[in-house]
Amino acid sequence: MEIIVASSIGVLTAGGVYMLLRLRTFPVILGIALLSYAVNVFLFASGRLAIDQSPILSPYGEANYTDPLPQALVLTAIVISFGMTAVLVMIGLGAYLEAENDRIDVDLEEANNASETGTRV
Amino acid sequence: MHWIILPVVLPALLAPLIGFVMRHDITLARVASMTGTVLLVAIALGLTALASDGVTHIYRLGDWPAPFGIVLVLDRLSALMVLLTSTLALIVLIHAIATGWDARGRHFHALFQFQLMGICGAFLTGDVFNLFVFFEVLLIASYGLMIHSGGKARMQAGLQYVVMNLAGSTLFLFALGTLYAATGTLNLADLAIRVPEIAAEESALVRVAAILLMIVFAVKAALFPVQFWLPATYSNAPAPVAALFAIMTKVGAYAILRVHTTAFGPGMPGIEGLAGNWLFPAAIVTIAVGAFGVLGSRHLTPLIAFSVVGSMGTLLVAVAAFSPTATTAALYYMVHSTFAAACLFLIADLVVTRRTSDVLYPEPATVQNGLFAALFFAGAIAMAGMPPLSGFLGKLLVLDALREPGLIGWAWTAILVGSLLTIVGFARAGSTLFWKSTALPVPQEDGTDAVAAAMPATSTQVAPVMLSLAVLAALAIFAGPVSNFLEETSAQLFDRAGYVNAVLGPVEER
Amino acid sequence: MNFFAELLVSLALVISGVFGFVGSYGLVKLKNTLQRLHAPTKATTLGVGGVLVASMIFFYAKTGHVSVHELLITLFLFLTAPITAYFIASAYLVRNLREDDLPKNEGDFGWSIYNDPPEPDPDR
Amino acid sequence: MIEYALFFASSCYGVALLLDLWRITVGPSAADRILALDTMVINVIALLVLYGIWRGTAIYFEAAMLIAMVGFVSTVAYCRFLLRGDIIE
Amino acid sequence: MLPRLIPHPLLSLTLVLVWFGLVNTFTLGNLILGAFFGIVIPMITAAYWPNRPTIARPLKIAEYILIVLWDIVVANVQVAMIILFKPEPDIRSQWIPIPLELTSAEAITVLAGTITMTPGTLSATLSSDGKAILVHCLHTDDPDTVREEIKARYERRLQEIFP
Amino acid sequence: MSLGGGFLFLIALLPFVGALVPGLMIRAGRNACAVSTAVPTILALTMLSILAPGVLRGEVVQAEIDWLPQLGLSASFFLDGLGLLFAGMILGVGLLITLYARFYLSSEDPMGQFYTYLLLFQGAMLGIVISDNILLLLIFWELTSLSSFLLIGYWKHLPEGRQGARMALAVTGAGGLAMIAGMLILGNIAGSYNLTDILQAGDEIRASEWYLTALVLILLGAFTKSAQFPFHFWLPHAMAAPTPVSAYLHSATMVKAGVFLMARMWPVLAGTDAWFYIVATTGLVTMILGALIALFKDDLKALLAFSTVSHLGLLTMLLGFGTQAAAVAAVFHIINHLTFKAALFMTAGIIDHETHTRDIKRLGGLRQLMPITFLIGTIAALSMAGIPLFNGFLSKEMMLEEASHTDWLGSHYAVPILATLGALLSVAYSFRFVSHVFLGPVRDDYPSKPHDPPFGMWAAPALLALLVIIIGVAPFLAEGIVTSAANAVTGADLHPHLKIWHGVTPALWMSAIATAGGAVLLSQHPKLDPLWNAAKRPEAKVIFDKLVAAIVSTCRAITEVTHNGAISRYLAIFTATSVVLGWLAYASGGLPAPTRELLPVAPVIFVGWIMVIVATLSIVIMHHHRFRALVLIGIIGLSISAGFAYLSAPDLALTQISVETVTIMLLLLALHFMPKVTPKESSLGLKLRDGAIALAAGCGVAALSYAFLMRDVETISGYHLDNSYEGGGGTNVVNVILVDFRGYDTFGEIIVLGIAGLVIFALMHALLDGPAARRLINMDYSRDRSKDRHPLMMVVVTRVLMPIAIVVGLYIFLRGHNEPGGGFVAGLVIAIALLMQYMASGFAWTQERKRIEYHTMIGLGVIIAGLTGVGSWLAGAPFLTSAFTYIHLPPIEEFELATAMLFDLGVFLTVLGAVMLMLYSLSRIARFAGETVNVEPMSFDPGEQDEEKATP
Ligand code: NA
Ligand code: NA
Repeated sequence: MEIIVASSIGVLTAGGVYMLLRLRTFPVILGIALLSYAVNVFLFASGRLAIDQSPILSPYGEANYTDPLPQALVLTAIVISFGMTAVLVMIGLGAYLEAENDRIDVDLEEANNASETGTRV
Repeated sequence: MHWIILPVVLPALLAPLIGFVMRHDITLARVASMTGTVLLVAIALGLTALASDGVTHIYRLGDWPAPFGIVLVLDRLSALMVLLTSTLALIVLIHAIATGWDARGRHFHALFQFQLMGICGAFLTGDVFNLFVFFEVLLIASYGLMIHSGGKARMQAGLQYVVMNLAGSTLFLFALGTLYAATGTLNLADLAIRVPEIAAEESALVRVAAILLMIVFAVKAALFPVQFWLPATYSNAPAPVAALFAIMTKVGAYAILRVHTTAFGPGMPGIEGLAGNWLFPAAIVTIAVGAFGVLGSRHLTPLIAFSVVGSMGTLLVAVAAFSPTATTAALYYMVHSTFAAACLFLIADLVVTRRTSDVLYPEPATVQNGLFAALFFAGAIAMAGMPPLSGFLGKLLVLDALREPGLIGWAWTAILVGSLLTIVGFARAGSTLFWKSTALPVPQEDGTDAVAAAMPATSTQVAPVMLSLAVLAALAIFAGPVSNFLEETSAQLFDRAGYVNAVLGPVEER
Repeated sequence: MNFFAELLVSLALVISGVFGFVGSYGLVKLKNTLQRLHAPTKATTLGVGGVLVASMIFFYAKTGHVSVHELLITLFLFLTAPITAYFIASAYLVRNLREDDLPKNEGDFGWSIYNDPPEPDPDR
Repeated sequence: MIEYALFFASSCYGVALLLDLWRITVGPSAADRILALDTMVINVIALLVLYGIWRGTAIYFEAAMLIAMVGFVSTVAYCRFLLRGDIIE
Repeated sequence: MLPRLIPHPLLSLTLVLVWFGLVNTFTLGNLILGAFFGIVIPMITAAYWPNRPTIARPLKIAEYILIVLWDIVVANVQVAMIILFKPEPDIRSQWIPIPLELTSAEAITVLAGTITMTPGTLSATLSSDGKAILVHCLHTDDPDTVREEIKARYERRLQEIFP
Repeated sequence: MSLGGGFLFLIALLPFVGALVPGLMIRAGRNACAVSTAVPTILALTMLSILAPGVLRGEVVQAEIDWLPQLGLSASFFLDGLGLLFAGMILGVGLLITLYARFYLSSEDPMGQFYTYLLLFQGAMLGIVISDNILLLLIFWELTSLSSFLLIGYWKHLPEGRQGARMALAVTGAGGLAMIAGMLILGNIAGSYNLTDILQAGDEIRASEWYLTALVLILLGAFTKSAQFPFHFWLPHAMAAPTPVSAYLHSATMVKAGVFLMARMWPVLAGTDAWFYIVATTGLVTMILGALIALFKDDLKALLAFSTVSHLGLLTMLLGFGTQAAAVAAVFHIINHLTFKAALFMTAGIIDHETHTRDIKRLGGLRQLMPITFLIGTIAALSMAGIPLFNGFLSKEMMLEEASHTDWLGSHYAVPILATLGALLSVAYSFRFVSHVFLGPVRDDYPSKPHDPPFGMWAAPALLALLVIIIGVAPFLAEGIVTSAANAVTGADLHPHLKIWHGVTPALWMSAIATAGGAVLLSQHPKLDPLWNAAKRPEAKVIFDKLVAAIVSTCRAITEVTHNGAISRYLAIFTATSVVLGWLAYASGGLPAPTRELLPVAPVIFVGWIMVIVATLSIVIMHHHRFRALVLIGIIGLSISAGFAYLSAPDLALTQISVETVTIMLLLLALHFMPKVTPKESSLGLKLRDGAIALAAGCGVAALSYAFLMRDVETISGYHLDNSYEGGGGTNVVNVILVDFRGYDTFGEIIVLGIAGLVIFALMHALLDGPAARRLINMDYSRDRSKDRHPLMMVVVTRVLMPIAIVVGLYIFLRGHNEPGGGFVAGLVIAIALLMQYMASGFAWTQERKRIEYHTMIGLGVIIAGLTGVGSWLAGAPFLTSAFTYIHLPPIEEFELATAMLFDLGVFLTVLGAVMLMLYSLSRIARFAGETVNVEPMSFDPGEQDEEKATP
């Protein structure tokens, strides 16, 4: 199981990073999404793995429970990354509508020439 | 005894009111926002007074004992940072209102307050995951402020800023996961106990966590090689926001200071020499990057942004020494560079809004050319570290603190040559903007020319600049008492045992 | 748990498994999209249905009191499955077929995907 | 006996998932991919209930129900995107 | 008064049952809570369900449900056979347009749903005036029988339920 | 502190305080302005003269205030002979310049500014000469650079002025920075930054291994300031400044700061070979070079500038000799040079002012037209030439005397000969100044007809000329100050006697040769001049400008190549850095032995694993089809939430799946406006680079997680499990952690969501108010859309489904504290329920039926959560302290009430509000883009049509 989880995290991270390094906004957003999957599972895994030991206290006395703390942390992380992704999506859309293309790299030469009004100092 | 939480709760409750109740009435929002900020300054002063007794004050949220619940920790350092934040915020807010920046888009004041909440929260927390949460709060608020009032360039820069920081936040989570997996705790004080217990030969995980956290903070602090995002962001942000961002880089520096002295401090077998080894050379290069940028910029605001990068380099060179003396210097320089940067961005705003662009190219002299020239000159010498303002003293303190033969060569050369390039860069920019322009004919008052139509700056618009310059001057004049406080601050920072006892209680009670 | 209950549960499970498999197998075997659209209804109806029945019997036999919340899922699936199918079909029709690929409707209006609805009377 | 039945059923659904996966990746039409994903959701629901039976707990029931619900919503959303572009016009 | 308090009695009933399904235990407290939701939620969402479909002869509903369930089981088996054992080329799919007598939106929905849920047939789309339904049949040799069966077996009953 | 000390502070302070005045006084007129400038100077002078007698008796006035003890920087001043001499010069000449400038500046010039700068400079200069703390000295040193920058650039509109100012700042600034380093080293060796302490530590310093470094760095500062070769080139360009500035800064004071510093540090640094060879040689070279260039300059001020360079060289050389006699000579020459050179500058200024030219070639014969000016100029020039009876002669004699017995690398003749040559050249250009400007026939082609200026303008130079003669004939008058200054420099107790006649010494011969030779050389000037001008020489300014330009363009290139706006590259660097550093950190540590067994893997889990991997790879491969990628993302979300459920994290399963759905909704909504395909534009190389980085990152993270998955660690969460029920009143420990143990995190988290809502709303408005709006309107959906906008079936089913979904949401909310669920998931479920309604009948239609204020909902949520936290203050407990109780009112079974649930309600409202506000913003944009609002819930309702028919 550990190998399954670790390798899944690895694959998600690799995919996420690759997409993160693309040149258009949308793939980058996908990359961020993949990365947040990866990091959520990673954070969750930091509490080690357990099967059928949900941290729901059972009314019938003693039972084993998995580490609840990382789960709480992941929940917080999920919510936050949701808010972040939402903002990212909107800003990406905004940048696209303003610039009429969804390139994520800005060509500074272009920008400079646009604002040129004369020779340099 | 609820003082400590106030810097978080006050804006946290005020912001929703502004954003959701007063969102149709800018005047009301301004009054509320201003009142809140003034109150925040007052609270910060109170906290500083409270902290200056040298005791590390603890606030247990939810009344849960550390390390199981989250605790706020108020010591001199956090008090200082909160005070710094609130003062800067007040100055910036006046500018934003006086220039009408706040009315050029929606929800400026709500986001502004949320931003303050996030920053204060980050400075006060004693829990690394909570630090992450408040990083996110201040970041998402900063995204909103960054793209305030929109526009192509700003939106694109904003997008890059968001993406960069999302990557950073992801790394933050990876680091925290590793840290929890390695130590089983999130509380700084608890870490300060557990990390030293980790033997060097079993330290791989905690080492990774430490270095990854360092990188995360380095992104915020604009340290080479993760500083590339800063110039475009700062130079495209609305002026008051850029000025407020002067504190954002300091959040990174603060986090490095706090976490890498308390949790991964010097003298722990597990992470021996990990932080400094990378931080120092990186900081040196950062100085160079900043200086080159200042001299090489074609535009005014990027020039200032690069000077910010350079100042972060100088600051982090001092931090990298991880010694009380150097930290004192670093803190002094931190306070100085925050106001210097803010001051310059605010001046730039006054100037650029009266020009057709911020290209460093002479345009006919605007109204109040002399005044702006004087202000710019003052801001520039502060930033470049020339007397009489605090920059020079800060620079001397840093240079003086780095006496190890190993450091002197690189650090001194970088800092001194860096400030020479910076001086020359600012001189060239200033003489182009304010002197060369006087040689050009003043355009006719036909209203068509933006420059001709430019209104003179009102006293309230100039006030924030004056204020920040006054702070810089005061910082220089009262350098003695100030660095007394800072000396005690860094002493307290390096007293790990004191911190741990304050948070977790004395050893026998644990 | 008595043998009879176990038998029922196992039976239900096996049936469910078979139909679950058939659903996806059809998805692979059948050659055009509309045919494939028929397959998953198996998984939805008898597949999940079987599992839920099994679950109900199992928990009744185990704890002794009736568990009805499985019915909720059934209700849910029965309400949604037709809509899902309808939408997927429409999506396919819009993207891959033209109206004249379809049989003509005897009524005075064409199929809704390709034709605007009749104007509601202005006085309403 | 139930163990075997459970094993059989879950294996069936496991294979089913793989078949769905194949259909999603090869398509060819967008409708096929959506259909396959929807089927996947159904299969996962079944698997969760099976898991609940195996573990003799009802804890996974909410998950199953919620997945059924959001599965429907997202399928409709995908289709509406193909049909109208704007999913909540 | 009552109609405004309980715009859709059947819906309210369903919600109460749903609540019991959720809590999965029958207690007085849950009954009260369920009833509360059963009344309040339809009131809040009433705006989204403006008209009130009239339902005659509730018993017919039970009958209809049973018939459909039975058909589902039977048809499932038939279709499973086709999928598993019929060689691909022999499968002859058909489009079957079915003109409708039903007029109420709810009734049409139920019919279309039934057609889809009973495997082998699939309601693909309606005519733009909602007076005909286009059914896709996985495998049949004479579409007319299918059409007749659907109209006789389901539509007639639905006409009785939703006059 | 003594009265004298108080005076010292005032002397240092007065100019700075006074600097504020002229700017204000200018409104009161030019005279008032000048007077207000003179006042502080006069006051300072009086105080100085009060202190003078004591100092001349050899006392040292001291004053100290702590400033920055941590650094060893204190505001401490001291006044000894050297300080007195320079302070006197600075204040005295300052006063004369103030007077002179009053008449020199034209009415267009902003006089207030000028005097302000002047006083600033005066203050800085004074500070240098009376500082008793080298850090303080550094501060004043840099201040002179800054204020001279302002003074040189005073005529902003003239390019020469701006460039000259920048050049001076760059050169002297660079020197200053080098000096900072040198001084810090010095202080570290001496263990104090106090000058008096350092002066005691001479032997220690000279012995230190850092001595040479410090020496070189400090000399860099001194040489640049005093325009020593090869840093001499900035001075002539600084002459673009108004003549009063040149006279003050570039002859009398600032350029002597370097000399002063060398004199100051003489007891500490001098006396070594390093000192002798560096300083004396530099001085000698500068002296000759400056004089040579001066001889061929046609611009009066340039001539004087280079003569100044030459004389500074002379002074440097004398100090470099390192002998006490030489020091005395240096001190004496400082005074003399001051008098005649300032006078000469003012004369040049007068000529310029009267004839409107400074070009010697256009002058001549002014003797008749401006007799007074002629007289003053001639006296000063002869003194500069070193003609007997003028003070210049005396110090020059002493110089030649010293030179005559100084060996250089073992040679007896090098220094004497070169010194004589220098003197010779200086005679030549001095005579040239007189003859080519004043003598000869009167011309009729002066740009303006000259005549003697008003008294006010020639008063100052006249006074100086008088001094020249007085000292020249009665040198013993200057003995007092020279002695005390010399003693201050050498730290010895000397009693030099300044006499006109020393008898026939080698020096006398040398100066005789110099004078004669000079005269001869001048007679050859007309022949030599063309040759000189023809000769190729490196033009310092050109080199400097080229250098600066090169540096600037290099910096610009570096900056613009590295910060080229390619965030993709920034991110690549960021990721690579993280991977590399992470790996290095990992490799440099070790791992304990594994403590855990691998958990068994059920086959279905394996299937899930395949699903994740295949989906991820497919996304990477076919992400160019954006919609396809979105469908594929669905698989991952599904598998991961199933995985969470399997691995005992039901809460995570619920949250993950619902968040994933809403996220996909947002992505679909955004994709609607964006291109549907990503162009294939990244090169193979780029793909490989990114692939490599991605692979490394993936492997790293996988290895890392595997490393800790196999090893147990003792965590703090046992406490949470133990106290969740008793302390937190909940059995769902995760939820109790969220709303109680770490409720503060959740508080921050919902604020993040609230802000997200705000940001998106604000952004939507920014877009719709900007140019983006136009593009939106022009957006067309010509591609085949279904005409069936709101399918009947969907609408009908939603009518039942949405209420059910709402009930489910409420259920999940209510049970969250004890079973999987909670405010956040509940909020999302309700949001999804509403989404169903929106997708059925459209957002606008739904909104019109029932308007929900999402802003208010968010605000309410945050405030409820916040107030719940604050509420605990009433109980005297910290923020977010929870309370709960079990209520039992028959016949209903017992149930729990907890403040945590109130907090969770805040969470619930915020989440719901935020999501809805996001959807609202997006649909606003869509409607802006031309979507119409439907009046009917469904495309077409046959039933309603029939009712129409039924009721006519
Ligand atoms: Na959460
Ligand atoms: Na929550």
